[in-house]
Amino acid sequence: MQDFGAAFALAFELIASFDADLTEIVGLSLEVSLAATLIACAIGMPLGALLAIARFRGRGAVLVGVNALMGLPPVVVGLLVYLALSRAGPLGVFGLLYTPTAMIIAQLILITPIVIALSCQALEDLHREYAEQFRSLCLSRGQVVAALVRDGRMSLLTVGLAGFGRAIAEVGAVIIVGGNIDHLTRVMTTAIALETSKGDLAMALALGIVLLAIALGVNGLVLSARSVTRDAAHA
Amino acid sequence: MQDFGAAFALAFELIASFDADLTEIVGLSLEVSLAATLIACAIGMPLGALLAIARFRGRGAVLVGVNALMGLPPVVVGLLVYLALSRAGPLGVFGLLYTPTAMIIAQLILITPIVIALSCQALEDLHREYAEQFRSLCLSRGQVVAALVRDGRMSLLTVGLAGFGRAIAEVGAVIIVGGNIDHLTRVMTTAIALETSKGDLAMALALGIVLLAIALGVNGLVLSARSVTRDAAHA
Amino acid sequence: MRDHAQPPPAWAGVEARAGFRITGLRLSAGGRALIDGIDLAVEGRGITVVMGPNGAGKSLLLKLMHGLIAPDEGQVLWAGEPAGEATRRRQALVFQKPVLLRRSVAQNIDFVLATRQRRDRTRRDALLREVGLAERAGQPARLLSGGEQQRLALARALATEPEVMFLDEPTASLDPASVQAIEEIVRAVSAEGMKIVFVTHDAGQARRLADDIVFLHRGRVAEHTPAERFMADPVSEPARAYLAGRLYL
Amino acid sequence: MRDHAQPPPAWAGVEARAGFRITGLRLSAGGRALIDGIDLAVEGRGITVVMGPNGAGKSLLLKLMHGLIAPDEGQVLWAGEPAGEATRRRQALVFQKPVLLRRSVAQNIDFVLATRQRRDRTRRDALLREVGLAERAGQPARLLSGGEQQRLALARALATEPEVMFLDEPTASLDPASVQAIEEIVRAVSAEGMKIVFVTHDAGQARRLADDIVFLHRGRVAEHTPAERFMADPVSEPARAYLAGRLYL
Amino acid sequence: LQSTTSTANSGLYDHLLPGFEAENGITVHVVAVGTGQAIRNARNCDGDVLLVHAKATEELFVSEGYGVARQNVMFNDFIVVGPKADPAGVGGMTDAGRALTRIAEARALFASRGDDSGTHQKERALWRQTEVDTEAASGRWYRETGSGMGATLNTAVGMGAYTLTDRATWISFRNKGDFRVLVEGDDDLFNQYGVIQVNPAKCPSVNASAGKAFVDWILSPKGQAAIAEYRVGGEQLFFPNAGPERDTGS
Ligand SMILES: Nc1ncnc2c1ncn2[C@@H]1O[C@H](COP(=O)(O)OP(=O)(O)OP(=O)(O)O)[C@@H](O)[C@H]1O
Ligand SMILES: Nc1ncnc2c1ncn2[C@@H]1O[C@H](COP(=O)(O)OP(=O)(O)OP(=O)(O)O)[C@@H](O)[C@H]1O
Ligand SMILES: [Mg+2]
Ligand SMILES: [Mg+2]
Repeated sequence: MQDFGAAFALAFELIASFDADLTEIVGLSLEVSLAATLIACAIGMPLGALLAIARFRGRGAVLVGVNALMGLPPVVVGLLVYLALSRAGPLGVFGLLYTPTAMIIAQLILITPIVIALSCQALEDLHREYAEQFRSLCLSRGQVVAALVRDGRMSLLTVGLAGFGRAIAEVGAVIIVGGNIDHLTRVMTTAIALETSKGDLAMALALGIVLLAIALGVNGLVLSARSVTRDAAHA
Repeated sequence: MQDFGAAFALAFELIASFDADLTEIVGLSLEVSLAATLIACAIGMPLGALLAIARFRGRGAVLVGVNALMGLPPVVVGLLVYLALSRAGPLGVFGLLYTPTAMIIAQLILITPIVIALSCQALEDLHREYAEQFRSLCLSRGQVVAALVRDGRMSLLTVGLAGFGRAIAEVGAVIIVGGNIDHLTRVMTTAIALETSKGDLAMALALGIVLLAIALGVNGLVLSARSVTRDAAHA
Repeated sequence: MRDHAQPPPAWAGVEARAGFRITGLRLSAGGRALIDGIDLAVEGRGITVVMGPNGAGKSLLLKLMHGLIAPDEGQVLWAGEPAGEATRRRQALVFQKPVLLRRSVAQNIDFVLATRQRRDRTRRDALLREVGLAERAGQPARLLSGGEQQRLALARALATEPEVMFLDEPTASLDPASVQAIEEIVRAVSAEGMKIVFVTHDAGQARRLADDIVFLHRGRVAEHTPAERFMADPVSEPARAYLAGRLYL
Repeated sequence: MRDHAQPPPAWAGVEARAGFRITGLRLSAGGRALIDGIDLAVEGRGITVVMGPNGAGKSLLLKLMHGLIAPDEGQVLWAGEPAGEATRRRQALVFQKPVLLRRSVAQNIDFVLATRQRRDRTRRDALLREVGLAERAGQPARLLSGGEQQRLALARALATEPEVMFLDEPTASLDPASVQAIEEIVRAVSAEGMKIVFVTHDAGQARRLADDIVFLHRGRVAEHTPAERFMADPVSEPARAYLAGRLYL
Repeated sequence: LQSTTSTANSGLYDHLLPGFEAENGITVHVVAVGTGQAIRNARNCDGDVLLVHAKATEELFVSEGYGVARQNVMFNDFIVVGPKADPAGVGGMTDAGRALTRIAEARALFASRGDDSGTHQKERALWRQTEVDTEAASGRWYRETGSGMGATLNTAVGMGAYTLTDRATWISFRNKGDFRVLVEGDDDLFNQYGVIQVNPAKCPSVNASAGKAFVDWILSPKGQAAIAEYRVGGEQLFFPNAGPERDTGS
């Protein structure tokens, strides 16, 4: 299909020409998704570890809940945030709707459950290995969580990347709370959606290729950082 | 905000009334996403295991690639499948566009990388533990992969659920290749998007609640199945 | 586990308070009685050696005494307190299979020192020297040799300065010299008043270390006697058979 | 690792083809020489016991001979073939720390039998009886006691019917009776022609089993002599010190 | 500015706004969504001005006090587009109603927005003139995409279905495939855009002055001229018709 060729040509053109609008959009995409991912990890990884170690009645239910929330539809999250931030909404006074902050909030809600569920899984084995030793040492939950997150950081990297992937690729939520306003809240995915609705598939694909290039860059950086510190992991 | 109350009321009304249209949509959602998830697991988990055990030049690059593909934007996937399946496209002859099959294909492309990356991470520790023993036994790669997937099945459950969550919540791809055609390819997420664009937020939220209820159901089933076989896991 | 607040039962005599008082202890799994009714009183000082065939329940008994696992029936009292978090905090257990953190040798010591708010380089280095791992300080603990790992685990236990130290076959894979060194350490700390509960299959080692010997068989205490007595002529048939190397589970 | 196809080097004499011929073996990690230049010729039959202090390199040497890890320098030839997949397939190694699958005891045996296309209940049960684990067949292998785990690992190795069996301190945490039983098994299979390379810290055991003894010290072969000679009066100072329990790494 | 997608996608604002912003030093943020959603957002006071094309709903919006007043801004027209093959043979027809009937009789695929947008409301109005029961046909030859104009056009092109679109979107649409304009020129296909300033009385939070400035400007000769100037591929997309009721529609 000619679109493919056109798309690639266009993509490289865009990247090469270092188009101002594009860089602006790319910048915002990274800003929003990285912020959301970092916050989600800061919140979700300790919670995931806690879920991996805690043994309480209803733990099963919580696990099911968290896992189910991985299926939270972006559009719904978008709506909830919209209703909360809309000028008529409870938090309307802050006037956050149609700002990058609103987009970060939406993505945060979207990926935090993913980070929790995956962290819990990633740390379960390590916990099973350490548990008796830690109980013998009478460590507090906080101490156990800290130790697990530290020694399990290599596995947690993948978890973080999964969260980032979900965030950077997501469109349903950000387009509702961001509004895809040019020069203000337009990110890669919303731009792609726009080009698609204009029927400019080549441009949409080109942007998609650029987005993937970005994802590749971020993952490359993170994982190479990982392999460097690998040895220190004392696997 | 009045919408919340309205939404919940409406959601229960919908579920209670066992609305015919709704059940049709719910059915299709489950059909498409479950199919995509199962196929993705069948393909992705062995590949993930293989990636966890294989040591070849460029493995790092492959890992980066797979992890990056977790950030594949649904809209882009939708476009690619659209171009491939559209009447003018290479596979146009099969007339798959705007059929559930097309939606399954799109979701499959979307979640398989996720399943691969997460499976690889989930099985890495187990592999590190078994590796020397298996090398001593001179097991073939196939045998190692089989053993890892079998003994690591508990961790892989979460991986599968993550994939399912992504699939069932996804809208960008299915709306392009499915067309959100009433009675034909309309699923929960596309229906939610529609109600949103109509401005009927209460209905959109209600559908969102129903969708979450479904996700809860599926996760509940899977995880309870897990806890039953837990003992057999010989942790 | 019982409520720590409550006073020790009336019958708990003074000497009982000093040491361990175990009554009607039972634990079963998979329909099998692993600990099959143990009553035992262990002094609060000195070295108690636990012997018995593989699968007799030695490791489980240690975990029960340490309050790591809860019995199905019966209870363990230490210094009049039911075994649990409170007692565990003042004890240390070196597992049969050392559990080492995925960190360097030194960091494994630092970690426990930190949990006791006693982080202290010099103390750490002293401990490593004591078990002959000074040169390995920077190396990933998981890559230590079998014997080195056991020694690290011991050093880590010592770092917590416990009142009771449970040692589960701590010299199983040590070379003769290390065995001697560890035995000296054990004697020394015990002389300073630390209670030692020591599991071994080595009769010679038992003879060298033990004040009293507990012989387990099929989850029961076959006999509990002073060391000399035991070595001279064990009263129980299983113990006699064991020492003669005849007892095969 | 060398290409298996190529013919053994000319100098590889007949007796060399039968057993192991190790030349200029070196392995270092973290800037430390772990195996520091080993030349060794080991007979193709009989029981070779490897001794040496903790950290001497015994386990590493076994892995190198088994072709599990590749040396930085030098090579290992077995029956004229460079150690590698091809030779490994005809050998078995029981690790110092048994690696058991997260399955039942029986399934752990079945697994290796299956990989050798020899799945066979009766044979499996026979093996379990041999190591005294028949009653544990259905139990999760990870929940076995330390000694039981070592015995399961041995049974699993025997299941592959290897021509060479490397045993890394296989009786470290066994009770006396089990030790005797295992030693009998080892003698038996060796009598049937299976080559045994056996690591132990127990001089008595070495005396009972060894045809020849390799003594390692700091990654070097301090001496390699027939057992009687070694026990009577070891030539090397380290060995003498070791047996006297004086050598402390 | 809460706007319908058709105007936004056509690129009109990129043409208009720079002039306005330069003149008044006000930056305009365009939120382009379906008419229904746009009005909904405005009801929540999330917007200062509303520019859509669904007269009835707009007047309701105003009568409920959410808007200050509704005024015509500009118009263009709807067209029926379809594949070159034209299975129903409606090419060149000028009576939209008869064309639709013929499509229905031919059981030829027809893609409907199905999203309550201005275009969809118009389409349903057209069907109402025929005896065709689209409800019953839904899912068979009558395909409700429940999507925006662009998405619906993509779908239509993808499956070779007829569809109703506004000319502006069509002209600036890039994925035309082998599609052509088949039906046009019917008075019924008149497409009126209206502008409404969100009522500060109802929504204290709105930026009344800026909103008013925009409304005044776009209705002013200058604004109207700017609209008339906008062309894509030499074609004029929107025809200014500001003023009270010059609505010559139906
Ligand atoms: N969680 C468990 N579930 C089932 N059986 C168990 C469990 N833990 C231990 N066992 C069994 O209980 C018995 C006693 O275990 P224990 O580890 O106390 O033996 P031991 O006396 O320490 O033996 P060894 O000398 O080999 O260390 C063993 O037969 C073991 O298989
Ligand atoms: N991968 C590795 N990286 C760094 N050092 C290692 C590694 N593996 C082993 N070592 C070191 O090499 C030395 C020899 O290890 P090895 O396991 O062969 O000792 P060993 O003779 O088996 O001792 P033991 O009697 O305690 O089993 C040890 O000091 C160990 O710390
Ligand atoms: Mg034990
Ligand atoms: Mg060793």
